[in-house]
Amino acid sequence: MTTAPSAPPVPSRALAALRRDRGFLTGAVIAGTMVLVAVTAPLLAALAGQDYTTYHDGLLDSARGGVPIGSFGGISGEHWLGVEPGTGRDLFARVVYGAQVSVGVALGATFLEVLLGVGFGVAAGLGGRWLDAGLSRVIDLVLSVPVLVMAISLLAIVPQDWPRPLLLATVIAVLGWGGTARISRGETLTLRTRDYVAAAQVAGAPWWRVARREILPGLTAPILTYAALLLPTNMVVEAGLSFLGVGVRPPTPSWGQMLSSATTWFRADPFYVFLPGLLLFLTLLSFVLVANGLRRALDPRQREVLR
Amino acid sequence: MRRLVPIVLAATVLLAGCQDGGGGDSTASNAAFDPATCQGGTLTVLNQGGITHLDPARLYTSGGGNVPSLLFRTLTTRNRQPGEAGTKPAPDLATDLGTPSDGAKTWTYHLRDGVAFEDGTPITSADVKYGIERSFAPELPGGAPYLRDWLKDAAGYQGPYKQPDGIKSIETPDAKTIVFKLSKPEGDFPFLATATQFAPVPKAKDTGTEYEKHPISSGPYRVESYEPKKSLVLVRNTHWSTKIDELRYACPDRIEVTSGLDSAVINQRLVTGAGPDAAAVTTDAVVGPEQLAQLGTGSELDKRVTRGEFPSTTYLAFNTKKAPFDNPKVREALSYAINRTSVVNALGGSAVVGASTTFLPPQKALGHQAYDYFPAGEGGNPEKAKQVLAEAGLSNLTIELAHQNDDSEGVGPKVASAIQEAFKQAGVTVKLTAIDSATYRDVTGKPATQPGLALATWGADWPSGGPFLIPIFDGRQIITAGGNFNLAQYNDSEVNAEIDAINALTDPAEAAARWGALDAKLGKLALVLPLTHEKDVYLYGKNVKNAYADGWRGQLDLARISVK
Amino acid sequence: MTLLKVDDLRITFSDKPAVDGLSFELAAGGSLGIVGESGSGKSTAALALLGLTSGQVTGEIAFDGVDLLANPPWKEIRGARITMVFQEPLTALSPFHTVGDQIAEVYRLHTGASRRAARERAVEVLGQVHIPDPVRRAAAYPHQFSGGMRQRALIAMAIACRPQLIIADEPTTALDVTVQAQILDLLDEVRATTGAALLLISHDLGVVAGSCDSVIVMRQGRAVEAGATERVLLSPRHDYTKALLDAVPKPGTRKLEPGEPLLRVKDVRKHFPQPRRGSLRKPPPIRAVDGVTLDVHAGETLGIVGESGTGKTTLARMMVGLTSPTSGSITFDGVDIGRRRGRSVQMVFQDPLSSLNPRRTVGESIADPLRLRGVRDPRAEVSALLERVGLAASEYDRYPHQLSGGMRQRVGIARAIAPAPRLIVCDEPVSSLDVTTQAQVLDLLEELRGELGLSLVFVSHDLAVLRRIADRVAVLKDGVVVEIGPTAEVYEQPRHAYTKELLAAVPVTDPVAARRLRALRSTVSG
Amino acid sequence: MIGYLIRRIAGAALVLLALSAIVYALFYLAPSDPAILTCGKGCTPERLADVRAAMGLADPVWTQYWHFLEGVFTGRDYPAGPDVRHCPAPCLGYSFETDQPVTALLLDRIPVSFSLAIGAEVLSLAIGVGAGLLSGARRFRWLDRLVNGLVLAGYAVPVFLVGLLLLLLFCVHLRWLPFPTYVPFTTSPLLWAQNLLLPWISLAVIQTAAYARLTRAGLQETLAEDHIRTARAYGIPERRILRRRALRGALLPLITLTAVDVAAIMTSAVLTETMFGLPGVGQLLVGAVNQIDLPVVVGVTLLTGLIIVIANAAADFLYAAVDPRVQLR
Repeated sequence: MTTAPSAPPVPSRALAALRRDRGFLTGAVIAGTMVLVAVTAPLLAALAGQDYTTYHDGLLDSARGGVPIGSFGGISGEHWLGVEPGTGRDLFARVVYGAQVSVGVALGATFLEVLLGVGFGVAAGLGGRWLDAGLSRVIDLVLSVPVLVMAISLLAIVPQDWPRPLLLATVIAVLGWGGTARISRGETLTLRTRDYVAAAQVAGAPWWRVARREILPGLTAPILTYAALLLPTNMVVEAGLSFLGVGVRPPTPSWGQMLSSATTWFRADPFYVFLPGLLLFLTLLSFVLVANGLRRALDPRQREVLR
Repeated sequence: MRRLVPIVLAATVLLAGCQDGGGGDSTASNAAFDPATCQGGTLTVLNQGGITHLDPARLYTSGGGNVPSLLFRTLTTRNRQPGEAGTKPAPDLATDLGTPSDGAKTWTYHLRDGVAFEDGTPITSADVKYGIERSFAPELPGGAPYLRDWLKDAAGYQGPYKQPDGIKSIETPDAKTIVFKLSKPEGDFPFLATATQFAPVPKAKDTGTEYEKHPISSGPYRVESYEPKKSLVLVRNTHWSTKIDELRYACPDRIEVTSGLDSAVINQRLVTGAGPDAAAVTTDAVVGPEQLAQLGTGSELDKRVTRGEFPSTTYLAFNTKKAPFDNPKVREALSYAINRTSVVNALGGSAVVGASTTFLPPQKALGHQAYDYFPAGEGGNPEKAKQVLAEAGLSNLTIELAHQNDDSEGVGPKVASAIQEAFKQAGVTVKLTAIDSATYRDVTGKPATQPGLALATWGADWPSGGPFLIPIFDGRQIITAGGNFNLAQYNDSEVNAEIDAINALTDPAEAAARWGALDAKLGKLALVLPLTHEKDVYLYGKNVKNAYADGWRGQLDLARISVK
Repeated sequence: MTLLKVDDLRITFSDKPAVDGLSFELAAGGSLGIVGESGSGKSTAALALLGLTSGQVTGEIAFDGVDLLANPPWKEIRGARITMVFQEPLTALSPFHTVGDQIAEVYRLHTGASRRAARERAVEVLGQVHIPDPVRRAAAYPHQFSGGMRQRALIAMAIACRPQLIIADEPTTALDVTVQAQILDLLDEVRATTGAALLLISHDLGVVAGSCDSVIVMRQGRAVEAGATERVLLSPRHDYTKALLDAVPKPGTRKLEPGEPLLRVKDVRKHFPQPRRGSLRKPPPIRAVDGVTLDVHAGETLGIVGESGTGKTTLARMMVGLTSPTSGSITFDGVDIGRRRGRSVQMVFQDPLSSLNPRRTVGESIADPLRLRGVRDPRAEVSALLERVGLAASEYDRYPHQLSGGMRQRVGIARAIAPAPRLIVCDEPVSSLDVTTQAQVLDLLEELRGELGLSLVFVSHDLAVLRRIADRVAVLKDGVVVEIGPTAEVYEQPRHAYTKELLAAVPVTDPVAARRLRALRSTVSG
Repeated sequence: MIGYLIRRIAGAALVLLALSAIVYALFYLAPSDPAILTCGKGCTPERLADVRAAMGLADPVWTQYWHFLEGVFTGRDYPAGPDVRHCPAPCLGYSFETDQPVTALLLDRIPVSFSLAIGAEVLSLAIGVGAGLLSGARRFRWLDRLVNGLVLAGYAVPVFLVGLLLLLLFCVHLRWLPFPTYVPFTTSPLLWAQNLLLPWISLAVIQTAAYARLTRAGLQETLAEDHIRTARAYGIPERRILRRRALRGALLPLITLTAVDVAAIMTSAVLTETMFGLPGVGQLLVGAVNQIDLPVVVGVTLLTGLIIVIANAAADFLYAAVDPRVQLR
């Protein structure tokens, strides 16, 4: 993971490389759009003249279990992506708001994970033998926690009225910062052996200055790379949790939750599976592309796939 | 994707009663059926929720349950007929429905001759008494609560393990006779006697919590292997014969129950009917949109479906002790505003639920009387609601609606959001508060913690108005310590008196009429807001014969179908 | 008769010439040295002889009558008739197979001998290269060998098939002086015993001097001078050769006038606890520095010499307070060094690249110590410093990787003098530089010392360098100072055996002296 | 070596202890009360108290936790109607819901999750490594691209999405395969495989690509190393170099990964198992969580934790076994 000593500063070379990377660019565009969609969800919904809560019983065939009337899940002028079976709520609105949850939670979780991970990692790396030993144990513990298993248990027992998306992000982060911490620690340990750290110390720089000026810049590349891959991973986790029914609370829509309810409709209304599935796939793919590009640009030495 | 249904509900949801003589549907495959020659073959049962405890003391069933009643014979049992006839109890181990005396406060039963356990030892009245006593033991919780308050001073009884000398109010003068002494008149006792708590348990074979591993059978089958919530295999009990039991046909030689399956998968398998699935049925997986899409289209599937109804109502419970629901105007307004169509859709569409304006489900046995005092029509009447609120001087009202955090019991987020949306039309803002399904009844059942407005569902343990209305409207049933079902916390001496009066009646028909009248009377007060009643549509395999929904529970009765 | 004839060899990588018209001959059993600084194309040429270069090759290479450019039967040549000894002994051997197996594999491949025979041969050649207990060692993995032994193993592999030509590409660069001497001797011996010709490639004139009959001096892919070793090294004709020879450090001429002790090191020890392996018992700690006492006087340059693992770096780091001693005291002006951090004592590091933060401009790196001393806008000062160390002020905004090794080291020095220290500890400041650059940097340090009245502690493995720059020298071995005294004394009449061994091992450019030393070595090392 | 083992085991034990403690704490901070569930409909307060006592929920948390630990190490006795039943160590208690010993429940489910993991692993290794080697040895360009593409896709498809689509295709539309229901290997290997095929594929999709990429990268890196150059210089034929030297280096990182992945699958199989209705550990957990079935939840968490710990240890040992340079310390 270490960046070659001959590695030039991150910005200049990396940007150049990224500009040439077609995969990255496509990914970036899609990802960007998704984020934009997430941010402007209310606007878009308003634009479509729909919201994600209003029921349209008229558009459903109640006798047949409430499948949308008409082909492709009842696509029409006012319902651009049709309506949700069983409720008749506008799918376009739900999908864009779903993006808000998926993207938002993933971003939030990743941010927290990096915060925690780097914090602990650097502390362990710079701290003395005992601090390091202690923190390393903690990191080991976190790493040996079965994330999904714990997440399910946790989410099932916390009071239902807590702000769900925030909660999701926190839980995912609290269970998932181990990797980041381990990497940060390793990096810090190698970086602190570099002579320029010694030089700074000889010049009389206090530890926090060393950390800020000499260590953290060295961490940016590997951490950025890692975080970029954490993002889609977290998104999958969120979707999975919603899929298992411990995710966001209705009527708030989420792609994972749509997919799970879709399982009962896949024959009667295939379009309902197809839609969130495709979106989730596209978004994830785009994020992975971005991450991949970043990795190639930031540390060419490290080839192996991050898990 | 929460598949596990809490025990309580396992009882209520599994049950179903029949309205339109489900037998009609099955005539096609039924033609060649003859109870005398139906024996043979293996029946496969595909279920979502499995049996958690195969112990007669812990099972909460109505009419003896479906699978359980293949193992456990009770004093009385359901009459295993389609339609109206099926809603009546019939003698099982006992020679008759019981002899009431002392104004229905004492019930006497005599065991029929020749009945024996799977090991051949004859069944005595002492075995029945012991079985009931076991159900009082804290180590074996979960069973129906009625006996605890019906039997004379038995409430404090701790079960035979702690108090071996047993319950005084059950007497067994001889090996064939058993007498129950009640604290107040109970005309419905023959109905209650169908519960599995009335199944005999040989004291010698009782191993406490281990007993469920191999309960001693008194029915046509015995347990070959049993894994809780996973699988149960039943084989013939050689000490049982049609000579000592006319109600059960027991056609299949072997019955294999598989649980923990997804309802979509179950129905898909029944439709496909590959291999053993051809001789398969389900007792708890109501058809989903997948199949509904094909039903009624004249497809082959139409011949393989039973339609029944189990008396159960999903409703909004007002806490009339809490503002703003202490104000009848508010309750009426909401009753106008409700959009039952979206609720119906949320619960799976008009094929599997019906809109209800009455608390009693539309079934004769319950004495149902139609009424609709606050007509909301198909999609609700927000205008009228607004108007009523305005009269009451209330505008932009904000209320909280408590519901379960999953939909397995039909009182979850789906329905809640549908209601939230409907009330929004009437200018009422609804905040949803999801409560973990595991503790939902705890929270709502304690007046101290009970929310102002809560989604609730109520199913009768036997097809009679009593168990449907008493726990909900009898003021003396308000249990402040928890486990309360009178969520309206309505206490009216007049109503209480009427309840006692009806309870004393031993003629079901007469009682039914008066229950209906009582319901219609209470309806005016808008103490509850009825939403829907359950309809049950079940598929069954190609080779299944004599499949019809029995009148009591609305499912095909495993004791009567054949796969030969 | 000639074994190898190279004529007008040109190798180009995407039409950038690496070797540009190289011609030479090598007689059977003869020995030829190719000398040049990094990038002179010497290694490329060597690889070309085995057809292992990916570049465009033209010209002629005739080996024992075979044209090596008209894809010859490589199978019979590679590893059989021409063998190669590589620079990095660790990575040059497969980590997954035992040394014996690797040698045996090669032997079997070319001779088709039986497994047993091959194993025996492997043991035999290992013995031949003086690996103790060859039978057991043959079953060991490369990582279980020391650097020197690995190189011996590689040589054993090289002679296994009794080749006609052995190519040694920088065979001793990664090794300590004494080991280097041993390996060179071994190559010499091998050549004598097996009668194989030797093509020795090195950046160090001293290395070739003792081992080769004739020498080629290469520069930018061309042979600037060639001839018999004596002639080339004693009376060079080409300026570049002269330059190279001058660059080789000469004994210093400064007179030493000792000032009062500035830095006092009193019985200092540093022990590193070893990680538990296997058993639960704690293994004894590594005694990196084990009781060193010495003074650094004002205005003097103290040289500390020692081979790798003698604890000289640890000592240096303790002198600037980077690591605190396990026991003993280090005082500067009577004040404990730990409390003087950041003032009056500075350090210059070995690898100028790793000592500069790759993500910050060199200017920033130099400015740091100034900022720490409260200078608001150090830019002006930094520019001055840059110019002082012979760099353009405009270098301020460039990043380390954009500079050459020499320039980087100058930056390192600039940073060291920035806080106006009184003592600078230099840890191997020139060992990663080419000879010519080395010389320039040494000059710079000399000037600065005089000008700023600095004292220097100069840690190095290179006796020649120290002889040139140091007033006094301390010889370090296993964390202990075995000998300390004025440079001249130590070099002329060494007292300690180890010092003698070291001195004997120093490669000298005078071929005659080189031979004398080799003789001497055989006596020293018994 | 022994020392290493001891320290390793001690560390693992510590981690598991912490895990169980955390889970315990969490579930007692939770507002829900398992007793009410067990007690059932129409449960009076007195009876509730009795039930709670019978379930051992009356004691304070730490006492309960202590009893739990006792059970794990020494086993413990439970009151059960007339007689007491002894639960031998390692005893994880009895499920609140089904009254079965948790250990039995787990043992009953492990085969399912294990079959799931192993199958998927074998599948993805076989395909992944194969493809990786081919593309790494620069045999086919197009394969290179394909692998690259698949890796990205692999990251982007959540298991349950693949699963859903596979179900749709093979079980609903084509009807080539039955709806997966677990058949023990011992009953019928064929049916076992047939039923698990879809779950395997849906899990493998992600890993195959990753492995392919990892293998290729490893191969290319090793081929660039010095000792390969040496081998060439000594005239050892390419194929032999590839077989005897490069492969070893290339597959090293995979070893560690595989062990860890098996654990990862087993512990994250919740989704797959729910998706395909396989009665594995994951499904057990989901159910238990809904029922506040504490003993089971603790049991599953510990089991999964244990698996991960073991896997990591296994990985290290394997690595040390394959690479002579590595020493366990």
